[in-house]
Amino acid sequence: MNPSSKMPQGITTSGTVLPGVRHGRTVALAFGAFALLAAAGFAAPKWLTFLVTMAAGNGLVSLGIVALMRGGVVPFGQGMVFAIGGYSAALLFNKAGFTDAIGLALTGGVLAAAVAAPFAPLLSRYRGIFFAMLTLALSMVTYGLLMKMESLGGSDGFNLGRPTLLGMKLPDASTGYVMYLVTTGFATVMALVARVYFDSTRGLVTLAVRENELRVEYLGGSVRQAMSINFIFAAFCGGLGGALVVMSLGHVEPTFSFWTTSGEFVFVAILAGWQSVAAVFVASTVLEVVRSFSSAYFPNTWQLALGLFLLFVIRFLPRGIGSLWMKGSGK
Amino acid sequence: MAGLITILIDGITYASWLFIVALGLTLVFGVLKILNIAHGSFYALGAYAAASFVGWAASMKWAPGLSLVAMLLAAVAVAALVAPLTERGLLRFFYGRDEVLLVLVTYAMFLIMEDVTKLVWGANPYYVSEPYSLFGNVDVGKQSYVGYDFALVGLAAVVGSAVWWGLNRTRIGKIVTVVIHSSEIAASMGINVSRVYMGAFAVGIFLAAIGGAFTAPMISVQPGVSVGVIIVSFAVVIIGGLGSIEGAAVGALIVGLARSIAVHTAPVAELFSIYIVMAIVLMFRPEGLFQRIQARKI
Amino acid sequence: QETFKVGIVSFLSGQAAESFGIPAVNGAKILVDAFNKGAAPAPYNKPGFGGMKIEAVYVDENGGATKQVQELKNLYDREKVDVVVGYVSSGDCLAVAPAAEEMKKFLILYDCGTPRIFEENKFNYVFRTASHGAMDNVALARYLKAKGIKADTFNLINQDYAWGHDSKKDFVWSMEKLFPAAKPGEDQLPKFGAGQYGTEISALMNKPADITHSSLWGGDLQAFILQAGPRGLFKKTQVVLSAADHVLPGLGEKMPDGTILGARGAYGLMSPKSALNDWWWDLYSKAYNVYPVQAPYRMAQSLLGLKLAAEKAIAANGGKKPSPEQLAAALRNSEWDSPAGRIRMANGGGHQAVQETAIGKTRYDAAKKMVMLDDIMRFPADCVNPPPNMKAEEWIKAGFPGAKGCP
Amino acid sequence: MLKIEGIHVAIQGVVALRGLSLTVGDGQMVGLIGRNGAGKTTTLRAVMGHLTPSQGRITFDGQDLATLPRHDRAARGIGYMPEDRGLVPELTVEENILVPVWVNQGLNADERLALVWRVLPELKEMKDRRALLLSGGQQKLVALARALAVGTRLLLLDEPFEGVAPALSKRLGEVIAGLKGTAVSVLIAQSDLNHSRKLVDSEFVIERGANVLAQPA
Amino acid sequence: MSARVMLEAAGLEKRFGAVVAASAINVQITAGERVSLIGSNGAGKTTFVNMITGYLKPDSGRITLGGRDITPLDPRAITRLGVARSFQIPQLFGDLTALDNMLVANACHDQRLSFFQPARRREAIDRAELLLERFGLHEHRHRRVAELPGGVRKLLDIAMALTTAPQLLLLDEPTSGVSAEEKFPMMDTIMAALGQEKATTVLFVEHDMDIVAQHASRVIAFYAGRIIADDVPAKALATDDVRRYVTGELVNE
Ligand SMILES: Nc1ncnc2c1ncn2[C@@H]1O[C@H](COP(=O)(O)OP(=O)(O)OP(=O)(O)O)[C@@H](O)[C@H]1O
Ligand SMILES: Nc1ncnc2c1ncn2[C@@H]1O[C@H](COP(=O)(O)OP(=O)(O)OP(=O)(O)O)[C@@H](O)[C@H]1O
Ligand SMILES: [Mg+2]
Ligand SMILES: [Mg+2]
Repeated sequence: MNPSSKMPQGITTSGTVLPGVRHGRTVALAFGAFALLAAAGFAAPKWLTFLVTMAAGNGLVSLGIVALMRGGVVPFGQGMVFAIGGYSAALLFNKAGFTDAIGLALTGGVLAAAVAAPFAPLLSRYRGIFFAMLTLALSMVTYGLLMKMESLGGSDGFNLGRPTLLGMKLPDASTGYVMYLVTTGFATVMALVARVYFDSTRGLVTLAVRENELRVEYLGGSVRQAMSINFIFAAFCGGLGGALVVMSLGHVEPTFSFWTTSGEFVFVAILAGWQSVAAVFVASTVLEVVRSFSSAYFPNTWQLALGLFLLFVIRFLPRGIGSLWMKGSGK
Repeated sequence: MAGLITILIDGITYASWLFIVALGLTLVFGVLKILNIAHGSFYALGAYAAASFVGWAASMKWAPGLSLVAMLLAAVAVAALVAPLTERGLLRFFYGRDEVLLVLVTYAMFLIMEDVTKLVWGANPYYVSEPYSLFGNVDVGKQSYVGYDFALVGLAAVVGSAVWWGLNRTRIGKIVTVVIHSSEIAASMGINVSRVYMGAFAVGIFLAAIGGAFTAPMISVQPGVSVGVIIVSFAVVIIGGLGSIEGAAVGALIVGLARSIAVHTAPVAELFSIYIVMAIVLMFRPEGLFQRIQARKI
Repeated sequence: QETFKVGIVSFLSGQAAESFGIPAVNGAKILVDAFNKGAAPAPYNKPGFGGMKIEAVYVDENGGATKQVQELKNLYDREKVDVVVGYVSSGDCLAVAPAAEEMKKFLILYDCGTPRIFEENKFNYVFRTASHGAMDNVALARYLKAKGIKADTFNLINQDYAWGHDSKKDFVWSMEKLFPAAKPGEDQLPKFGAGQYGTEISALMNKPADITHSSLWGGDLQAFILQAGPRGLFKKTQVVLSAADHVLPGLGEKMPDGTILGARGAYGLMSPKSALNDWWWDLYSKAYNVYPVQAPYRMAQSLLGLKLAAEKAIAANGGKKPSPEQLAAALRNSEWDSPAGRIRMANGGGHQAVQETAIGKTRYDAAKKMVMLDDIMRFPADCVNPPPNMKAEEWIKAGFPGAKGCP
Repeated sequence: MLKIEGIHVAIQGVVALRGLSLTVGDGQMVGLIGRNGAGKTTTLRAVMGHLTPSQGRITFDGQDLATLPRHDRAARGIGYMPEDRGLVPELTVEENILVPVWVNQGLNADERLALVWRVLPELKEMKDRRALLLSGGQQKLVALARALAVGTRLLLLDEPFEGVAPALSKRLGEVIAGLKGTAVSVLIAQSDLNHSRKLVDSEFVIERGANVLAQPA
Repeated sequence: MSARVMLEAAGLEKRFGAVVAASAINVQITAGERVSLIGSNGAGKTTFVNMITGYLKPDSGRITLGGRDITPLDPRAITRLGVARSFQIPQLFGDLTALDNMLVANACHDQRLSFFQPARRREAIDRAELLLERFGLHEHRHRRVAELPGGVRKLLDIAMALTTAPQLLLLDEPTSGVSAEEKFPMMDTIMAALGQEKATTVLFVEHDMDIVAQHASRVIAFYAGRIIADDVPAKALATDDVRRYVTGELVNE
């Protein structure tokens, strides 16, 4: 008798996927989620759509961090790519007169990835806290440079106007909603891309790298290649997020690249956990909501409130918010 | 020539307080595997406590020289009070978790302490400037230095050697080494692991606090003093190699000198000097200058 | 009864809390209280805003521009405030102004210093009720000139961010015009929040100059004074500080005598004598046991201006709460008396205030146990602010055309 | 002297022991035999306090061990040789052996060291080498020596012969056999009966975390 | 069988400080051989394996694989040339399930990784499960390997090494940590699994002389970094040096 037939059916097939089938389901899920978001955003008050827009933009950066976290490293300098995305979109807008929201977002992502690419092979040698700190150093150098660039407004940064969409000017009243759609749309697409990537053979190898690099090398896999690719992917996500945030915010400044900004992205990534991509955006939104309400209701002690909240989450959801619904993988 | 001496003196005096603070950071990381963002908050606590203690000492009519003792006491008090509270009350629930997760725990601690110090001491500035004039001035060429700055260099040397000696030359040091390696093995050997954690954490806090206490005379103690020191002391321990005392010393000197060279020769570069040094060092030594011995894996 | 809701944003934590944020908020609290009681002197003596009770919501400015934009939207949209008064940081001002404009909501910037806001943009709903930073350094240079202080060489130490850079440039350009022969020497740029200035002080002492200029503020300034004082820097060179009045009450005898400083307006010890100022001075001193320095003054002048504008708009709206447009129309180009003198919304298309300022020289008065300011010289608004049609930079570089009433 | 009564232990939700019982009498040498994953290591770690039983009791000299902090076992004379050796790589061989002696008052360092060098003379030559430089088998010897240094009453040896070359495993066998008749009791966890059969007074065979049978050898 | 030399180590030297871990090591391995490496603890067996697989670089000497100099290559490059190894201490992906561990091995073996193709797809799983079953690991396949008992992990480690279908396989103490009654079946399993891949050359480090006698066609004995015997098992195990230093049958004087 075939031993596998002795196993309960659920176990044999859990975690196994047939090609195409799962992807189809994921795509459908993503579309459903986006449709829901679009409808909800239409009905929600402006402050909430703006909050979610920001959360989605920031969440993109954290999504990139999650990709790196799956490989066992955490960048403490994603503010750098966030700033690169933001500044390039803003500059393109102001200096070149290119105003299309989607085009600007993509440019932000691509440029950030292009800037990150030469560093990728170098950074792929680093692990643990040293990776974190080297990325931090890079982002702080970027921060310093931006502070010095008086043509870019120095530490005060500068503003940009309202983007257009596919050649259309956006009316006052609906700009917020349109940017909300664009941002959550990009977030959905990137979440989808990330899901497919994480589930791919390459994605699995990334997980293996986190667990035991030596063995991956001894199986013939390239650790440095895996790390480099993740780094570039994360940079793209970060740049995309930066560009989207800047368009909604209408303003860009060097603090985008400051270590506390990077720290918050990491925080969201940890809060989310590395298993679920949707969790990243949920976590990002939760953080914004908590921060916004605590700063409204405890103006003098909002940091205390936020700190307690963070401790609470880390204590009781050590594997992140995603672990609430992703029970399957890992322990 | 005179310029060179100035650069050296400035670099070394800057390095001295930085070393004391970074030493605590590296020690806590070495033993508890926690890269403590809240270290800056303990530094601030030390400064606030020093303000309170020195003020109290003055009101008790202590001799001015004793204000140094008051500052020392302040640091001891912070360590004795805060270490049990944070280590027993908070950190021990997170031992063994991922390094990065622990960084976030300490980030949360940092946020909380920011507001707590504000609630305790208010937002008004405190000054502890009496001790600053205790050692008079020292003239070197065109420059007049405050003797206190040199006293700090002495303090750094004393504190650094004491900690180094304690860890490398005493039984306690060996015991700490065992705990660093594995708490399970340590407990099996009969070592009271929580006591070692507690002790190391208390010493770490003490070092941060004493750094803050002895810097207090040169600054105005007020909200926000914690933020500035965090990143610089991080840079120091990363350059030196995490968990290494020698590393913290060399790292502090490198940072101090790099900064001093930048300020004297190219002030515009001061903002990045530290990060550039850090990036360069990591480029050639991916784990800092003094790397930890790795156990054989295969 | 209808209430008038005001969102007040300033630093309640972080490095700017002690020097600017909290004193300003403290000032706002007693002033709102006095307004609601109808206790302010005429013409500010109507209770609340035209009879409507003022309800203030306070928000911490700490946390970066992104957060500020978000909180601004929350204030308008969720908390339903009628106006927002706030922002110390220039970066925050630049970021929130377009957001308020886009939402068509009324916003008053009460403190931030960058001239760029109304020089680079045109806003309908955004106002700044204080002069921008150019005034401070123009006044400093003019003071040196007027007092005939030797200034053949000058050193600079300013924080490495926009405020420091702008202040430094304004001062250097002003010196170029007023002291064409003066040569700049050291140009130190410590980072914001550095705390330790030993190295910078050595550099400044290595190349001593007649004048040492600084726009440091808050904890950074205090640390710099505490460290530079004992090393004799203040004896070797005439130190001039563009925004330093707020450290005087705290530093006391540790503030070296003979330091020339400004307050970014005629504030605190340099405020002009007037009934309104006496009332305000007493109100604040009684409440907080310390006299008001620049931050609460600047908050007060914005709330006073807002009060008159609101009342004018309420009247125009038939006693009902006015729309943001009506509020804006009332404040635009208006003028009012503040404890620091007359505020005129003369620049930036009626959205940017100009005001007078003053510079003085420190002297510790052992009997009163406080630092006094001597040799105070006042500069009318038109002497130290650019005319409406000119950007600050152009104006200074062109040699202050149209400056009027300079002492 | 050591008495385990029906303990249940779960590691991160995985039940590893279900009702295991065993006794080690004074001066006895006892084998704990089981295949891979039977729960041998888990049993020893539970005795050392690294895992807490959800049910059952472990007593040592009549004292319930659950009430004691982890580090108290060594003070009571229990020496433990973990499966993976657990040496401290930065310390020398001698320091590895001595640290537990230092922290436990009542042990005389010279005496214990002399005992170790007598029983395992080959270690004396490498006493100043750092533990990280030793090969796997050499580390086994040091781990045994370290357990001996504190184990005045009871030694818990987890797979002492594993990965040891025949010549050395013979030595180890001799050393362990040499403990017979002394006051020290020994509990050896082994999957391999070959080495221990001759040594032990009694053995407990376990499978999937529970006793299969207990028999005097 | 053609006497093709597949692996040659010539004049390998390796020191760690004062410790000589390899000295004048000269070995030629012919394709298809089953070589057992024996020796006392610390003799240099693992060091030898580490040098062959590129983890350690010899201080001097040369290693060639099928005539090609592999001395300067890193482990990955050498693996890609068809060399696989298992480890004395199993090197696994602790947080992943046994099946996922095998899937990683599978994936790494593919020359090109895909961003799109799901890792857990049917044919990959089938392939992995086949091998798991051959090693008797089937029942453990959905457990996190960190939770698995030592012996099982050892087997999994070897199974992963085999996934890459190597022409040269180095096993470092495959049976240590495996319970006694399973040692022989396990070696049989491994050898049987190998039999299916045609003519894999195997080097295995082993302390159990019975296993050596049964499974090796040749024995290389190490002592203090040197080779003290290199012959067919019966002869090698009978030499004085081996009996003194390895099996301990002759007592050291
Ligand atoms: N860290 C862990 N997490 C979860 N389960 C574990 C862990 N360690 C061990 N187990 C489980 O506990 C059971 C007993 O393991 P244990 O290590 O005690 O066996 P053992 O008898 O010592 O085996 P071996 O001879 O392989 O060392 C096993 O089924 C194992 O899966
Ligand atoms: N990375 C290293 N650093 C320092 N010394 C080492 C290192 N690797 C091995 N050695 C030393 O080299 C010698 C040979 O070690 P090796 O691991 O090759 O022995 P082995 O024959 O595999 O022994 P065992 O059977 O115990 O595993 C030992 O003395 C060991 O201490
Ligand atoms: Mg075991
Ligand atoms: Mg070996």
